Amino acid sequence: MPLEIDRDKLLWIYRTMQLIRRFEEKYLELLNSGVPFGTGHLYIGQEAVATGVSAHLRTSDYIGSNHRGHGHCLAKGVDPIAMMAECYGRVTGTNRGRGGSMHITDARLGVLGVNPIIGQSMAHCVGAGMAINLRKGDDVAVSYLGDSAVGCGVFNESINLATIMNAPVIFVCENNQYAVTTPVEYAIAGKIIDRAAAYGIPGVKIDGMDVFAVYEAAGEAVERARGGGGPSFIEALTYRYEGHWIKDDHTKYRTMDEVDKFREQDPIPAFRSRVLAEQSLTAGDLDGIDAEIERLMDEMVEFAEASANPEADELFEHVFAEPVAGGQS
Amino acid sequence: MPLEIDRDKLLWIYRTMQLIRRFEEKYLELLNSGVPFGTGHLYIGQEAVATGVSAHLRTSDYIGSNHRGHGHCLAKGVDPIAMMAECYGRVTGTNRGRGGSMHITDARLGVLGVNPIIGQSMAHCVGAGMAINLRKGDDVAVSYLGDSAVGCGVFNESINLATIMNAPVIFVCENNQYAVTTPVEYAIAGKIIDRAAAYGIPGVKIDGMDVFAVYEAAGEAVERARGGGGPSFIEALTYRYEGHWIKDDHTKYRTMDEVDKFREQDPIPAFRSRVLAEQSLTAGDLDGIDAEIERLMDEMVEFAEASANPEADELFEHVFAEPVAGGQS
Amino acid sequence: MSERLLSYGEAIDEAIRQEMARDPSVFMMGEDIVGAAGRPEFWENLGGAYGGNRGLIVDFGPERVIDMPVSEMAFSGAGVGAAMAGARPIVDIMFIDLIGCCYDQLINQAPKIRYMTGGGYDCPVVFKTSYGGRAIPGLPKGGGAGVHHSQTMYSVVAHFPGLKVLTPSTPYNAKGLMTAAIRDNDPVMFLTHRFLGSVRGHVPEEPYTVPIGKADIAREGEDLTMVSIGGALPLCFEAADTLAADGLEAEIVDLQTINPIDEQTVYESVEKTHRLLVVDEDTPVASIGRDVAARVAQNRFGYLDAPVTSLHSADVPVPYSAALEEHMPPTAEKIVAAVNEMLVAF
Amino acid sequence: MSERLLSYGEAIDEAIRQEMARDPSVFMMGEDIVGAAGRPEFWENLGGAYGGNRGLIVDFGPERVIDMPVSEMAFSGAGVGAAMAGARPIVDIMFIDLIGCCYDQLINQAPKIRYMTGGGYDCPVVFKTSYGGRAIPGLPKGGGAGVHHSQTMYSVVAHFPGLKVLTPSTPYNAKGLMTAAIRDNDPVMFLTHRFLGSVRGHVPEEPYTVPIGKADIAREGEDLTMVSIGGALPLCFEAADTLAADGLEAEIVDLQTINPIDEQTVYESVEKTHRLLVVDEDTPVASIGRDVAARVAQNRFGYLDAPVTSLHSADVPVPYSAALEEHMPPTAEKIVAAVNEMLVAF
Ligand SMILES: Cc1ncc(C[n+]2csc(CCOP(=O)(O)OP(=O)(O)O)c2C)c(N)n1
Ligand SMILES: Cc1ncc(C[n+]2csc(CCOP(=O)(O)OP(=O)(O)O)c2C)c(N)n1
Ligand SMILES: [Mg+2]
Ligand SMILES: [Mg+2]
Repeated sequence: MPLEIDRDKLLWIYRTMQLIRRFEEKYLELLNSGVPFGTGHLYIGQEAVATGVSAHLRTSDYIGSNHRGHGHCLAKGVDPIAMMAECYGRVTGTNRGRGGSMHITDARLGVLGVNPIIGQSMAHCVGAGMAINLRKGDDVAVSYLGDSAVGCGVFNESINLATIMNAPVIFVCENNQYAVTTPVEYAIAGKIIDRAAAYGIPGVKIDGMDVFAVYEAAGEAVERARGGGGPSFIEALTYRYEGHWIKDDHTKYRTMDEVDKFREQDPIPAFRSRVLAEQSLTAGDLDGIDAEIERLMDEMVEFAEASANPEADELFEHVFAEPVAGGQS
Repeated sequence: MPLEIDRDKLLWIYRTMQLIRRFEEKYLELLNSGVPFGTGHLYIGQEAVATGVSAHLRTSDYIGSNHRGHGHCLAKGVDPIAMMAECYGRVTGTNRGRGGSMHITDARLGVLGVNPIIGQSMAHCVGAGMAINLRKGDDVAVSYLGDSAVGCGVFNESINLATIMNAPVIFVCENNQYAVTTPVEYAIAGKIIDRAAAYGIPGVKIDGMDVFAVYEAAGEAVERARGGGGPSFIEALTYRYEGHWIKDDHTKYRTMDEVDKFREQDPIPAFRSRVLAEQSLTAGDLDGIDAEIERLMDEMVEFAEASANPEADELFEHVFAEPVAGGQS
Repeated sequence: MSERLLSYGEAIDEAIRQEMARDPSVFMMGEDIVGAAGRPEFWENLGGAYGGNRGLIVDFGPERVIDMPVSEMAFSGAGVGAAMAGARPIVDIMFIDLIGCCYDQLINQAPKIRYMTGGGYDCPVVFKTSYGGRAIPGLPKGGGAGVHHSQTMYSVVAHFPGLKVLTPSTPYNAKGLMTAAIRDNDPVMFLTHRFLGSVRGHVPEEPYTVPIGKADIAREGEDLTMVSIGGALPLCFEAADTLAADGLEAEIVDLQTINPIDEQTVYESVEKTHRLLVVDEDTPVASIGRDVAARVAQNRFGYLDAPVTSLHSADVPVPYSAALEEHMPPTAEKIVAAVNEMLVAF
Repeated sequence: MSERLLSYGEAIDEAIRQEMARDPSVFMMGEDIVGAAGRPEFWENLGGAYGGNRGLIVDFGPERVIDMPVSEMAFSGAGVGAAMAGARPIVDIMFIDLIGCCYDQLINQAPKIRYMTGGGYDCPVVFKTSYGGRAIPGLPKGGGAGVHHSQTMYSVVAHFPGLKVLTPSTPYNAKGLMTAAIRDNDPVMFLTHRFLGSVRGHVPEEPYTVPIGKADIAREGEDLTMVSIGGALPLCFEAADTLAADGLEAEIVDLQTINPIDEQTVYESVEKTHRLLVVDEDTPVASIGRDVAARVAQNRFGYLDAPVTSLHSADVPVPYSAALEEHMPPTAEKIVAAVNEMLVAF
């Protein structure tokens, strides 16, 4: 089917996927050159998912994310400059250096947080959905989860609760086929998509390497949620090209043939070929975006390098909103 | 279809259902006459479930139970005399008075425990199943759960784990249509039985007021598990005739019409009519059992009344298997 | 001030009702907090499976008084998420023994949000639950509630920086602390004692707050400081009366907030009395009671005329049999005995 | 005894391997403890996503070394159930920050089974996990592991009677305590420090046990008792060296078991030195460190020549930035400063 997405949106999609990709490549490059990042998990390969979903979101919508959250945040509009500064642990970061890669948040954008305790952010999204219903709004909350979360307790509780509360939540399961080193077919009994059906909510399984497929499925789900139709579930089959975390050697648990197979389905070149073939965008459009992103990457690293670390006495700030009556030792 | 259950088993079934019923009626009667029981939850109305299941179990099989556990325990063979003494808090009780109605256990009978933290005993049964597999045994573990547990996190984790471990566990969901005052149709999204299907394990929904239906479904599930066929799921539709707990007034949240509707399906008279109609047992057989149970009930109460409470200094016993090196304050 | 009497339970209900009327972003959720979910014909009579909240749903509707499925993890997490999204949820967890089912949200999520976001998010959620044993000494022997319905265990939530933990002890401070908790921009755990529900006391009708993080001098005295935690207050009063008959005047400091603790008030009392006894129904190991004792021993050592002492429940799981359970918690007699020992010991 | 050197991690692996060889009812389960679950062709190279266990599955097979899905509740509960059903499971929980996902099993189920069944059931399960922060002072600034991968938090498991909680500090005691833990008939929580994994030390090859519930005098001294908990041991040694240069001999008591605590050994040391400093990487409130301090202040008050003191991590969630995190935990310098303050204060 031909694309029915307008030019601005197509440009946004390309820009977003490329931004995520380049942000992460830069992260890896910096890490390898000795920048002392803490832990972090790369999204490279999965860009189509967050991008296709966020294409339907507005500032006042919410997202809840897991440990592999750079892409979710960037697609929701988080400033890459502040995000990289956060990864550096700088006071100029999204979280003033207190969160790091695994806890990026942005209250102005409804980013409830990258959250590395598997599955727990699903419940936050249900709560955001309940708050939206309470104020009779038409915002939505997107809950990103990995395939491993399907086996977690909080998965069952959260989808059940979202359903009975008719909360406007879209559960987006990024099935990248591994949980650390554990293949999904070992860890998850039955089919992921059947788990959603069991709650009686709409569920769809899509090719998560194809941004158009994601765009379409997410569009329906978001529209349904905004219109009061309640939660739905999307399983996006995808793949991470790098190790589980920044120091993981993935050759220890999977073949390079398998990795290559998914590299051939890389969503970014696939997007490029398709929009060029259908003449929706020109090479000039895309190259312009690439160049713009490169400039941004330089600026981002410069900013992070130049930024200050938090001062030692900040250690005791922001435990509570205000100092408490009796004081603390 | 005519009954294909031998006479001894039929006698056992009647005796077990009647024992559970009379135990609980006695419990209520004692409570109303001022015996200071702690909390407790009555199984009256649900007798067919535990009985139909336990008809297939042997001493070395395991059961894990929830707060409404008197029936599960009695059906597995726990001595009613020791159980009533436990409810009295006597040192002669199953748990030396330390557990009470909500924590009845019996290590010799594989009763892993009545367990009032909803759902948590499901995981114990998975572990028992894993231990059975480890020793290459052909025992099974039965996990009893209420309808509310279907919405709990541990439900998802336990069934998923049992499935991927191919553990010999039979999950028996007693859908008595309420969790305290909350109707199941409010609390549980979708159909309970579809939840099981999502794990790709066999699941069946049966009339839990009909002991023969339970007997048949449980027989298949137990046989499958013993033969290495892994876990399965049974949803038994049933009803509790009394309040949620011993002081609950159920007229506050449901109609007496509804209660009466299920009282008409009472499993014990239904069993009686059927076996008499089909001439599998005689009225004399059944009356003999009734009389025997009445004598047992008297003996049970006498024993509990006559038993001693634990001595105060027992408070510090059984925290650990042996006193610990450094001692304790 | 009028001598209007309410029970502890009613005082809390009143605070919730007044704050719900005042602020439309306040809502409440929990298992069976109304009962008969989805069946409005029953709501008139109902108010929670175990009392409380009567009529709340009739006034505020099922959008703001929401019965939950048995899913502590999801709905405590939903409380956190709703709070981050601008609402002010009150999350009712039936009893403290259940926190093992949602502990990550209580200790890893809610308390850390403000800190790890560098102040980016408020998290104004109230977790309300109950604690404490049930065996009343002197009752006919029989059963208590068993180990999973009788624990105190608040020390394991008080451990974590970022969570305010309250243990109101009277109808007056229960109402004021609940009002303060709902208005607070940080996560607050509001802990009621299972036994205090029907205790009556003076409660003004108009809304008021009792400050979080502030201890209360419940009784003045010169000879000894008793730090009381939550449900220990009536025991401390009883013991103080007995001691007074022997000429020993105990000052009772009711902690009210068990994290962060009002050290200053405790220190000032000890500076005056030179003796400290902490009474804490929780089991002793890594408890809030021993914490208070340790702070005093470290920071006011020079003032002490006797060993700092803390009195707890016996260090065992709660047994069902009342014949055992009655020996477990602190009692007025044990307090008096501990004071006497403390005075002899030095 | 030969001077065979193993790392802390290797010592634990050796204990597990020897006990698995000795007793066929011992098995191990946890997330990615082997890796590449279901793909034997990879097992030769693998040994847990984060090291350890190398070759274990090759020797004992996938029936006894079992990778788990992300289901802490189910598999810690399965550990309890398997233990009740006659096996001896070792349950690996990746890190202590995850216990919020299975806390009910750790604190409500495992520790209470023996007690509430009146001794009817043994529950020989070992829960193994890791704790501790990662920011090493002096490293180039950057990021640590963030708040959910850096906590110490053992106080909230040490609180509950019925659970034995171990904090081995050296390769020697790590092996001996793991062996003891596996053979023990009660539930044991075995806590390794994230930093100690590669620390090397003398470890005999033959199986041996170090007694649970017994503290170790790691260094003798006359002037001051330092009670060290787990990962604090190297800091205490370093501080003791510094103090020794000033003529102050610290005795270091390595607690080893944080519940139940070896009070006797601590008391005897304090009776000799008259001074106590507890060093505990956990945050202070309701901590095991303050617990030890309070016990001494209550039971050996008369022996004290200085305020009992406990040193902790700062009472804040763990910040990501190393520039902040490095100020959080106790250090040798802070220990020395605390000792000096303690001596001045009185
Ligand atoms: C509750 C919990 N258990 C275990 C971990 C350790 N852990 C971190 S990421 C991960 C696997 C996640 O897999 P998946 O959800 O599929 O996401 P992916 O990494 O593939 O994006 C695990 C087990 C954790 N963070 N939280
Ligand atoms: C985790 C947990 N949450 C809440 C409770 C309080 N509670 C006790 S029984 C019960 C309802 C149980 O309903 P169901 O599982 O359907 O069993 P039934 O009582 O109907 O037999 C609840 C909510 C509990 N015991 N455990
Ligand atoms: Mg994955
Ligand atoms: Mg039910």
